Amino acid sequence: MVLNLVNQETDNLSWRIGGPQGSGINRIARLFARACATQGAELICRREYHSNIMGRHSYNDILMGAKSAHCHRESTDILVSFDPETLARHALMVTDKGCVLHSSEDADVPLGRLAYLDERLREDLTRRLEAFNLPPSTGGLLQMINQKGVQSFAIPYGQLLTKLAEAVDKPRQWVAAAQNTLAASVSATLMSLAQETLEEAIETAFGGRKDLVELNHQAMLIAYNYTREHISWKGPSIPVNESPGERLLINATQGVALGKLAAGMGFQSYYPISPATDESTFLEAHAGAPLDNGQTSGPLIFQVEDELAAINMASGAALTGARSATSTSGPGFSLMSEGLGWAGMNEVPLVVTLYQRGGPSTGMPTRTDQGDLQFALNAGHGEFPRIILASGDVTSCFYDAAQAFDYAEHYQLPVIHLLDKALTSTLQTIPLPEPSQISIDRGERDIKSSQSLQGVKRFQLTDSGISPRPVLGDPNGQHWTTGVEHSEQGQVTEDPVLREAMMEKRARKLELAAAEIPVSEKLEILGDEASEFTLLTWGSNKGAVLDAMQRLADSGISARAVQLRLLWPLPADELMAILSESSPSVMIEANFSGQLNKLFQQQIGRGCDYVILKYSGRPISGEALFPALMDIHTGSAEPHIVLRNSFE
Amino acid sequence: MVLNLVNQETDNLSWRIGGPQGSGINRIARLFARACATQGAELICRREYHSNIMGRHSYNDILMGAKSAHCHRESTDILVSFDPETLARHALMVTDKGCVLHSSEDADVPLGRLAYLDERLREDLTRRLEAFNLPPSTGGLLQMINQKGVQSFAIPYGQLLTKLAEAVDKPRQWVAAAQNTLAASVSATLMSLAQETLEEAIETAFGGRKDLVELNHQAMLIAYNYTREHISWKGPSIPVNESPGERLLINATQGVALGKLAAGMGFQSYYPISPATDESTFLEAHAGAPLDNGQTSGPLIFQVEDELAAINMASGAALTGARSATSTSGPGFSLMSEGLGWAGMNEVPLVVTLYQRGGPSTGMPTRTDQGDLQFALNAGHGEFPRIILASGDVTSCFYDAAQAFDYAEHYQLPVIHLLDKALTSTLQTIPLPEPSQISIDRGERDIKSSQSLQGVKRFQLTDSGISPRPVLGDPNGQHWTTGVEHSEQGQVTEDPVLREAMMEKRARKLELAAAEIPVSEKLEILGDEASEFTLLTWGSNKGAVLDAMQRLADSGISARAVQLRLLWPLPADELMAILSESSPSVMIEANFSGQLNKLFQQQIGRGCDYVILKYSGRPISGEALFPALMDIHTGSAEPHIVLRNSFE
Amino acid sequence: MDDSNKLALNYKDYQSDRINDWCAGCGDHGILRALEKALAEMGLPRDQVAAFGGIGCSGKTPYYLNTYGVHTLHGRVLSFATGAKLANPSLNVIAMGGDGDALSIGGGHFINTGRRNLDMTYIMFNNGVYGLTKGQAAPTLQPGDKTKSMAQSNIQGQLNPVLLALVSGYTWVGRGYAYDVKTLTGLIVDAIRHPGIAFLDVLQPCPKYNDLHTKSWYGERLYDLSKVGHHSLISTDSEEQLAEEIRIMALIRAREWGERIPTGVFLQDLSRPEFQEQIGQLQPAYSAQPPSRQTISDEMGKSMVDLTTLFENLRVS
Amino acid sequence: MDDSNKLALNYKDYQSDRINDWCAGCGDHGILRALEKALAEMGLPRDQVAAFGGIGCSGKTPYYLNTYGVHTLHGRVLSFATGAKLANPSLNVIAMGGDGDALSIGGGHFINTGRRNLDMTYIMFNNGVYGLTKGQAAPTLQPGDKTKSMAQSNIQGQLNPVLLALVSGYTWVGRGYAYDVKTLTGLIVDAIRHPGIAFLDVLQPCPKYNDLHTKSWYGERLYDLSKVGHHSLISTDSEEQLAEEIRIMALIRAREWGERIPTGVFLQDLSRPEFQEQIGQLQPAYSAQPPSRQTISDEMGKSMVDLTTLFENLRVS
Ligand SMILES: Cc1ncc(C[n+]2csc(CCOP(=O)(O)OP(=O)(O)O)c2C)c(N)n1
Ligand SMILES: Cc1ncc(C[n+]2csc(CCOP(=O)(O)OP(=O)(O)O)c2C)c(N)n1
Ligand code: SF4
Ligand code: SF4
Ligand SMILES: [Mg+2]
Ligand SMILES: [Mg+2]
Repeated sequence: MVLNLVNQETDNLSWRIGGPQGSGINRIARLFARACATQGAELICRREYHSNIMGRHSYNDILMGAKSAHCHRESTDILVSFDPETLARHALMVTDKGCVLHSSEDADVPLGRLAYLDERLREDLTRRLEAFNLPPSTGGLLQMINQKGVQSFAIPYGQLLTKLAEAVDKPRQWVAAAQNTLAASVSATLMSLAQETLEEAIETAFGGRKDLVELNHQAMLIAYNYTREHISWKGPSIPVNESPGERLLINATQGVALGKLAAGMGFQSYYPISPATDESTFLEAHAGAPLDNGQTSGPLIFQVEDELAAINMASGAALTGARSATSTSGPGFSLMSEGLGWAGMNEVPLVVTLYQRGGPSTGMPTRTDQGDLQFALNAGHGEFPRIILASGDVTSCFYDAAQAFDYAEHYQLPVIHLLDKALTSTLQTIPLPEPSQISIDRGERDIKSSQSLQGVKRFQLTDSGISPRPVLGDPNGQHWTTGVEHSEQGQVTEDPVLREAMMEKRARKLELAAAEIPVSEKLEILGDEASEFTLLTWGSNKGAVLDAMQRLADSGISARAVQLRLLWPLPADELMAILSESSPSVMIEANFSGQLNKLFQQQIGRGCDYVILKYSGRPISGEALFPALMDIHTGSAEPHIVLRNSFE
Repeated sequence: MVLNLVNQETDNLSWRIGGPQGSGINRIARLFARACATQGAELICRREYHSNIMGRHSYNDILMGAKSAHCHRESTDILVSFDPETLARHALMVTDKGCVLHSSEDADVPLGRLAYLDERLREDLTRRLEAFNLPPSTGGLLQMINQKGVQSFAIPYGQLLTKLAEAVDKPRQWVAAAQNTLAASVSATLMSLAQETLEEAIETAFGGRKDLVELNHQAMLIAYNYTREHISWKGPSIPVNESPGERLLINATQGVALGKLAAGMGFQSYYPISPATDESTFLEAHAGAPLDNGQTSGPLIFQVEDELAAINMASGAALTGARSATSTSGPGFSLMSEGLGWAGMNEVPLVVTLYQRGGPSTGMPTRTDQGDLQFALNAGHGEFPRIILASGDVTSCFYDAAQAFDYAEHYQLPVIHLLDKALTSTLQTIPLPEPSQISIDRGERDIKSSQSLQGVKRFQLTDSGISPRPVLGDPNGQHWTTGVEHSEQGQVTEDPVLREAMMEKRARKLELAAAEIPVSEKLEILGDEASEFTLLTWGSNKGAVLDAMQRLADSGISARAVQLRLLWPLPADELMAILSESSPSVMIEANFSGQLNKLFQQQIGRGCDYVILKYSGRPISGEALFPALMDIHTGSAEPHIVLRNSFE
Repeated sequence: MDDSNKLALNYKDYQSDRINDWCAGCGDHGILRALEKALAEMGLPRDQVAAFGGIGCSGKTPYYLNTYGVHTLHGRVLSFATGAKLANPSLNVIAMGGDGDALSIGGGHFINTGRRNLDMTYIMFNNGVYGLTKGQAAPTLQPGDKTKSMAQSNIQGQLNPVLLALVSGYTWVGRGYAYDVKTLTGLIVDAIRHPGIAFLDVLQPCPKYNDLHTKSWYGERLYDLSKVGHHSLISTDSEEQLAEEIRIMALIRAREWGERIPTGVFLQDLSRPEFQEQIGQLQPAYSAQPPSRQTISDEMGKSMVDLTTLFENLRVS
Repeated sequence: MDDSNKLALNYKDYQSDRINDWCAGCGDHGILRALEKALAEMGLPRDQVAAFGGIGCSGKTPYYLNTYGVHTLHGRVLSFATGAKLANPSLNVIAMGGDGDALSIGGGHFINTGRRNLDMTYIMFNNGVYGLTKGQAAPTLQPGDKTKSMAQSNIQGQLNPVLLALVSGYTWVGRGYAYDVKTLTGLIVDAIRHPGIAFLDVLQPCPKYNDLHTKSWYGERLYDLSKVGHHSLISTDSEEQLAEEIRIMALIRAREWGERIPTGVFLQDLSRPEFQEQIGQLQPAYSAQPPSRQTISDEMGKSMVDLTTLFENLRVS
């Protein structure tokens, strides 16, 4: 199925800014988002960028509303463009009543001159323009969208920068970086953003540097003036939540980092990798989170030589009783397979935060994917228990990251916390998380001291499978751990009977987890609980599903959604019950083969009636999901649906 | 379910020798096997040993018959023991009419004195002896088995060695190592092995060293004389195949190595690891296999710094067009996850030979397991096609190892050849393999030369998914490969449309494989094809299944077996058809969770009616399988059956 | 390391009652004994010592000690040990493993551990072969060497562990001999006492697989650096030029191999700050509340972490 | 390497038409240019050159060359390159990657590659940071250094790539500077021509993330070894004592960093046999029929391998 992008009326407003990587797009988008949020908007932002430092195309969306949208839109209402490539990539995604703000210089650039434009897209655009008898250039594209009602305005950034240089009395080159601020300020004017609010945001963003604050302040003034004088179009106002409450504006990596701090994590090792690095970098900058007993403490965040070191150091730290984690993405996780098995064999409470990105291999480092589920389920040779949980939105990142340590320590096993790149690029206003709500479960500890030379029974055979845990450094707590099959005392054994007992013991912990963990921690039911039209999903698709359900409801169609949080042990009984009352059931995943659906087949004996997938490296949106679900509802859909959008 | 070991009449004869590792047990067992085979016996040998260099217990079985047995027995007819520990571990496994040959010194050693005996086993034996009012010692055990009819003979090795020292005129210490030969010769006498045959075997084994040949020759004479004089018991004669044909006596690592040579492998990298190393070591010693065009060539076998290097070097070599492989076991395979994904992404024909051993983690390095299937299916982040095949016996090791390269080159993807430790320890007489029967399929090559600076279309989008392959060094064949998502020319791309096309293209190759590979290469149907009583299995269990089916047939029960060779892509349609005509269906696996059965559930939507598992690190035998199948046949079995034997 | 709680213990007090399954005559026995004696000499409380082993014959050493024992993964022993030491600085951490473990599969960790002057000790069992996998060449073997289970003679070069440790930044670098338990004991004590990352290369005959580097081979070749006036100590206040000369002399001595093989201490560099002190400077609470000692929840089991300040920067209102 | 088929090509002939996405001013541009010029100077046929890249900004280099190009995995470039060279000895193999790639995640391969004197060239782009992941510290950074995107200053020690290469056994070891294309070109030619394993450390400013090691920082410090009478060559017939002196002088020079940074050739050791020659001695057919050139099946597609002799030893009858 090919998605037909529909422009539609929405109660939210999408602002998009695009341009070459490294030119400050991301920074200005965050500044603008902060200003809009301060004005009272609830917002959700999306970011797309290439695996490159400078020059290739990147863009940020800010979708704002009086209440928080669940997910980004693929179309946009206002497009702010810094280069002709952005026009080429996004012009056709602007909604009918929308507007384009571009640089005057880009008004008519032949597509053939855009070095970084994918050949495929160039050809596609050329064909489309030809059909309208338009030239293959940005000019042609602008004409095309103007014809359907989109406004476009050429902003003479060059002139404005010259003016700015004069205003601050600095060389033209020095002020060039403020082009972003000019652009944001033009938007701000059109969208009636209070000048003070933008000023404040500038102040926050450029903090200490007085000269920069002044520069950007002047840029803002120049842009406000220019806009009032030259643009008559009245843009939509920034929507405002009248009673916003206390909110944070954060993304998933920050949510996870905050959750880890709240949970009292003591140690995190990492090796840089996109998109996981941001979490560790954020933690490094804020590791000294204060305890409320007045003492300042916080975790040690440690950049190591590779991911093999990362996971094994984290295990080493966990053995001493510290709450311990490592954070990575696909290639790094591949290298962790062996260490994961060691942690499983030695019943080490260890949290592995896995940010999925486009695979296989180096793949698409800065694009999203949910292609690592089956690998996470099976990584490491041999058989050992693990818990896998996945977060669906920024707020749950916080709570899930914290609870992952509880699972790890209670069941003494590695916990894999699955996220995806889409979430890391989702910057969102969320209600203030409450660390004080977090209960901490450190699991059963062994506080007896060893009398015998054989040491403490670290791996005592118990009914629950859980052996009270001594840690390195306990007084008289000497014991042995080993990746070799072992006795209760951690002695190497090849005895067949003991071997069987240990395999069974370790496996029992997972049965216990399946029985003990409350349903509410396993899955979340959203939408109309009574509906049989059931959407099942995991991870960042949650937002798209909520959004699409809203659209269905608006069309008078009720549906419910099951957002799966605990992926392993899979809540098979609960899901079985749900599936037996579903008609139709629809699995929604951002990967190629429908990995959760496969897991359903394996564990429940049946998959869903329909599977909707997307594997272009871009996240699923409610906008794209909705028509697919409508087709399912009307019975005109194939069971295997692929969402595609050639402009993302 | 706990296995009750039954002694039973068999048409084959089991000889077992046990003692401390490093004392030459394995060497003498191979020598004796060779002699028996030369006399005309068909045989299958099993070996069990600890992960230790010297001192811990190890044993070898030789099961001989007029025709080849399919699998080892857990019980034995003749036990040759060198130390009291062997008596403790094996006495109760000797069949009722069997015999024990032990050292006089071991006739009455308290179990408490056996340092290496597992505590669990010591307690178990003590309890059993107590029940018979016998002392907890080897003496007690011998009495116990004597009572049920087992013969036992104490051999005065000390005296015989003194005699031997005199005979060869060497110090007593120098001749000590010949104790093995004394023991083998006692057995040979009892079992009517022709003296010349044993002599010949000694000659072969000690090759160049005249002094050793003489030593062992003398030992043989002394033992023959001693036995004739002092042991009146008439042992069973070595069974003889009257028309044996040309045979090899080899195990799985040798089978695989020979298959690789026959297939023209050019490069193999490896890092030492049990039980995989033996294959590479064998290859290193015999790499210069002659081509029949008279030139001597053969592969380069290369010991590298780790498994990361091993897989990536093999990929590098494969890129030049050489048939390339690496060989490893669980921990090494874990480290290969990332490299496997690179090979998948770059469509590199690469063979990974994976010898499964007891996991997780370091696990049980010298014990068997089939616990890596799900990992092999999913190793590496992201989604990419691979082929997985598993061999069931020594002969198929040869042909499968060879054909793995055909699959790899035809479909341009990594092929994982799964084996297990049980097979590597299976030494067997097999009909001479025929390299000349092997057809070689090198896949579609690109021989056009590149005209453009963009290079050859290495990843050309084709209907089949297969792109004709250029290799490094082709004249004018410059092209690019990369682990990043790429265009047809191997250029980095993040274009959503191209991304989708490439994911689909790579996946198509697997659909093609599923369609093209003939059923006969996917699975083998054994036994009574018309029967609905269907046993399904993979890997080394094949022998046990054949053996058990024979036993069923002897009891008038017909059954058929499906030995699965192609595990991925799983022959779902074929299996579905089989399962729909099966009643009951029984899955037999040597792992904890029934991994193939899980795969059935996932891909076919249903598992088998019964699952029989063993996960003690020891292989399944027909002897143990038979009663379990009988229970299933009579309807008295649980659906989940675990085979256990506390004496292995 | 910290031996302020010194106890009066005999070396036997450091032995576990596990059965040792090394071959008779293996150099590993001597290293184990020297280690027990070193611990006894220092009187370290057994529950303040954590022994980490790699995978190989050598890697089994922690089983035989009555301290904390962690049997890790092939090549990864330094990572596990580092994690534990960073999380619990009061542990005396001793990492051990074979030469294959250290330089081949663990080579990356070997050199990167030198970058962190963490107060821990690494003892490498240098037997020239892969013992536990039956005698393949280890990277310490010289080109041309052919031990008994090798099919052909070695054509790969030798990695010199002492040289490698020196250039990677280890601040105490020494070499001992497994059959000389007395001297070895002293070296181990020295290495453990050194307030930084210590590397001790122990020449360890493997009578089972290495028939080249035997007792008699070593016998003629070994000499003691302290007997030839080798100056190994750089103190906190050594002049930089002198320090550089000492470093270079250590490199020159380390290159010796073959006819004359130096043992003893090549270098002890006290001029570089210890790693955990450095962490403490960047993150002041670390020293008092290292990861393993943080109290993270109150009596009600609620998180005690207060994120107010942090939230401040991320808040919008 | 083998430049017998020398062609008359211009450096532009070695450029692919791919778009280069390095930052403006990045030292990588200079290295690429020097490489193109070196290939042109040697006139190497493009289809006899295989360029391998690691992962990082640096790792993208093969894309920009019109030779065979293989973009491998982070830290693994030497393994892929080694495999290809061993299988097809007639390829001119050039491996390239960043300093993180080489010394951190790839450290184990780095030192073990030195053990094999394979005729190939490894060029390390030394920018002190992890470029592509946005400026974290690389192991080449000195303790105390703090580049702009680091939250705190570096407390890990520096790995000195030249020193490490020397002690690992590389037989040609040099250092160049990315902004001095002319000299760098010469060094690359030299490295490629060297009949053994060559390691070239290239100081590569990263204007985006490394604000410490800039053009002006290097400007004052760099000096040319050939200008100070450094003797780097050990020839096939050098006396062992002289050779040892040269090796030690190379170590001493290599230790210099900070105020004075040597560039040029530290060591070229021709006394060690090339690796593929050594293989050829153990396995005589290897040279004539290396893995990539074996004909393994006849016209009918049947295997041409005759296992008769091998079967002989395993046969029973
Ligand atoms: C990832 C991995 N690869 C391979 C092995 C197999 N293995 C076990 S011990 C060993 C080498 C032992 O040699 P060394 O480190 O020198 O220790 P030694 O036995 O000589 O003391 C190897 C390769 C393993 N356990 N894990
Ligand atoms: C296994 C793995 N871990 C992490 C990464 C992420 N990564 C990509 S490039 C890079 C570091 C680049 O630094 P360097 O090697 O110095 O190259 P430079 O970009 O500076 O040229 C890292 C860590 C990866 N691709 N694979
Ligand atoms: S194999 Fe060698 S290293 Fe291992 S225990 Fe035996 S003698 Fe020691
Ligand atoms: S980030 Fe640094 S190394 Fe990478 S391209 Fe930019 S300047 Fe060059
Ligand atoms: Mg060793
Ligand atoms: Mg770098």
